[in-house]
Amino acid sequence: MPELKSIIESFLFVSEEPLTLEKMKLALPETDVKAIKEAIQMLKDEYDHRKGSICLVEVAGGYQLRTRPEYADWIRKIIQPFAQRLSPAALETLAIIAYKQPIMRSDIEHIRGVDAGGIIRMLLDRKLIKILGRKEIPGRPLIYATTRHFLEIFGLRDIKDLPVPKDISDLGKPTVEAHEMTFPNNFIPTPDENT
Amino acid sequence: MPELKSIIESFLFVSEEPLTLEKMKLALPETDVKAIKEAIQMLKDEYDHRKGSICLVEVAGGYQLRTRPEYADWIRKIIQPFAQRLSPAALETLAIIAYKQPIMRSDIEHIRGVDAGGIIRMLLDRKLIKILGRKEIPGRPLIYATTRHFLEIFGLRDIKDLPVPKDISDLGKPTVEAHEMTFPNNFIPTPDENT
Amino acid sequence: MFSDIYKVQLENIFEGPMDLLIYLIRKNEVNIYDIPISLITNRYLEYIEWLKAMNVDIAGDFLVMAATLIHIKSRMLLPVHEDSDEEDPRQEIARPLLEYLRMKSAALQLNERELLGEHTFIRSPAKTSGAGNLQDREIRVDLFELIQAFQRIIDNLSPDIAIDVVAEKLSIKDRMIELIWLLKDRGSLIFQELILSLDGKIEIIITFLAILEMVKRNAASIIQHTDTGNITLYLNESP
Repeated sequence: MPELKSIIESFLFVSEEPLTLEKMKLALPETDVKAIKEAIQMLKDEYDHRKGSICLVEVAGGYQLRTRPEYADWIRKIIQPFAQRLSPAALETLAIIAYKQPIMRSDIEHIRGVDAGGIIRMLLDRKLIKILGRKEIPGRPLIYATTRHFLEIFGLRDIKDLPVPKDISDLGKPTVEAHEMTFPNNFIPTPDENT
Repeated sequence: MPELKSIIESFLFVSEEPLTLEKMKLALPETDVKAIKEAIQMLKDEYDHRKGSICLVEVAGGYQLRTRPEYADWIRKIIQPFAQRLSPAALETLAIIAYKQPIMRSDIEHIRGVDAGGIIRMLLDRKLIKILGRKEIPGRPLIYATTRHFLEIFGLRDIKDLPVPKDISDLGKPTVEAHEMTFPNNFIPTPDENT
Repeated sequence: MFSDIYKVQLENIFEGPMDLLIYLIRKNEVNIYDIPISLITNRYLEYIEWLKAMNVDIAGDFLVMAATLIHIKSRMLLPVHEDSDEEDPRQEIARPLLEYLRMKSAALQLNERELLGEHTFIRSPAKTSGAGNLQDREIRVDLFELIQAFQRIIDNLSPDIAIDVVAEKLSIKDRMIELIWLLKDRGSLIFQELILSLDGKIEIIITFLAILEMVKRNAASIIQHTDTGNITLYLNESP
């Protein structure tokens, strides 16, 4: 039998999506989870130590081999990602669903102040969100939540791994052009003064 | 700039097919072919030396990262439980049964316009549908309905929770996205067409 | 044609009234916890007027926000008792604004992450890999795909085939007709067996109500066997 570490490496190499501990355990019934975990850690250390282009990350409830960000510019020269972009509006909607899930369409629209139908549909198409079911209130509206694919794309281990949204009360100086409506990152969060 | 060897590794990692020297040269216009070849050899030696599950092979006029043959048996264990997608035909048949249940085979075939026997059997095998009984009409044909397992797969509590096409059309058209962030399509697993 | 151009611009710049409001608050450098409501309301209305003058279609959302602002402004004019615990009317707008800003910051934080497909890449394993035993493989499909599959069928359906999009609802009347039909065929039905053949609570309840209705209308009789306890349903001879 080859080394456990290498077997796990081969698993990760052929997996289409982040591989969970449970799935590895199923494929290795005679190995205990603790040993699998240790082997994963060893493999991760090895990749880090070797300083190649590949690293082992914990994401979307599992483990995955990925290229290091430093290589992105080079990789884009060899493959042409069909660039599909998320607009600020789509990102905001996605953020609302991520932080407030499970959430109804009307609640999303309440926060953003505009219709969200088209964006919800696009996010469903892109498998970043899913229909979770219906809310037991009159009209039985659909409720939405983010998917595992969302975690995978954004490199999150699980939904608890989401960054804490900052409370922003200082809106900063206005920009000259209305086009630059996006907010600078360096807002200084001030204590909530709500009374 | 990262090491040439690592850049090439990142190329090989993300390429779906064996990567030719010409393609690498195109992505690295300032590096000469000899240096690329040397880097490939170094990388190959490194993989051989390391004795992991991955190796670099020259194949089909190019280079490719592959798992070593010794790992094939192990890999089959992890590939096997992998999620499978339903073919469009199976999905459509399942959709008809889900929305129109209880339903006879002849009605399914009437709607889809093609024989449904094979797909019905497959859906029965996969425990997505069940035989509910016979319809009390001449010939006493079998009638089908979805199962509890179907609800589990789709994360529904009750068949009443099943969204209808109207729920989706109410969302309107998906918004056309044309801003900032790139999401490549080619990394989102595409449905298997070969069920 | 000009109005088309402006329409596009408005949507690009201020996607909704919240965006416009935030822009005005920033432009006038005011504190979101202490919004000078009449200034902001006036600016907001000026902007809407300007848009109207430019012949731009204004979404209803913008007008709703205008009404909200005017309402807050009028409430601010009312005298407030010193010791009143009534909250500042401006909270009605400040709270959602802060929430919106929080979500905007969350969106930015998401955008700053190392995104798969942009900063980091995974292998796309060959599709040929691993046939495996199909029976045991789990199914990866989501509801949206199922609805889309159904939509596809409806779209491709020839016009002579009509199908209801909404799942059929059982009515008591339909159930009665079905039961009468079954009874005519079989002569009698054993209640316990009938219930067992049903799927789901709703169906059982509907069937039960249908039986009660039939008995009430004297269309059927229920007889319980003294030994077995079986309840049998018979069709009454129609007069």
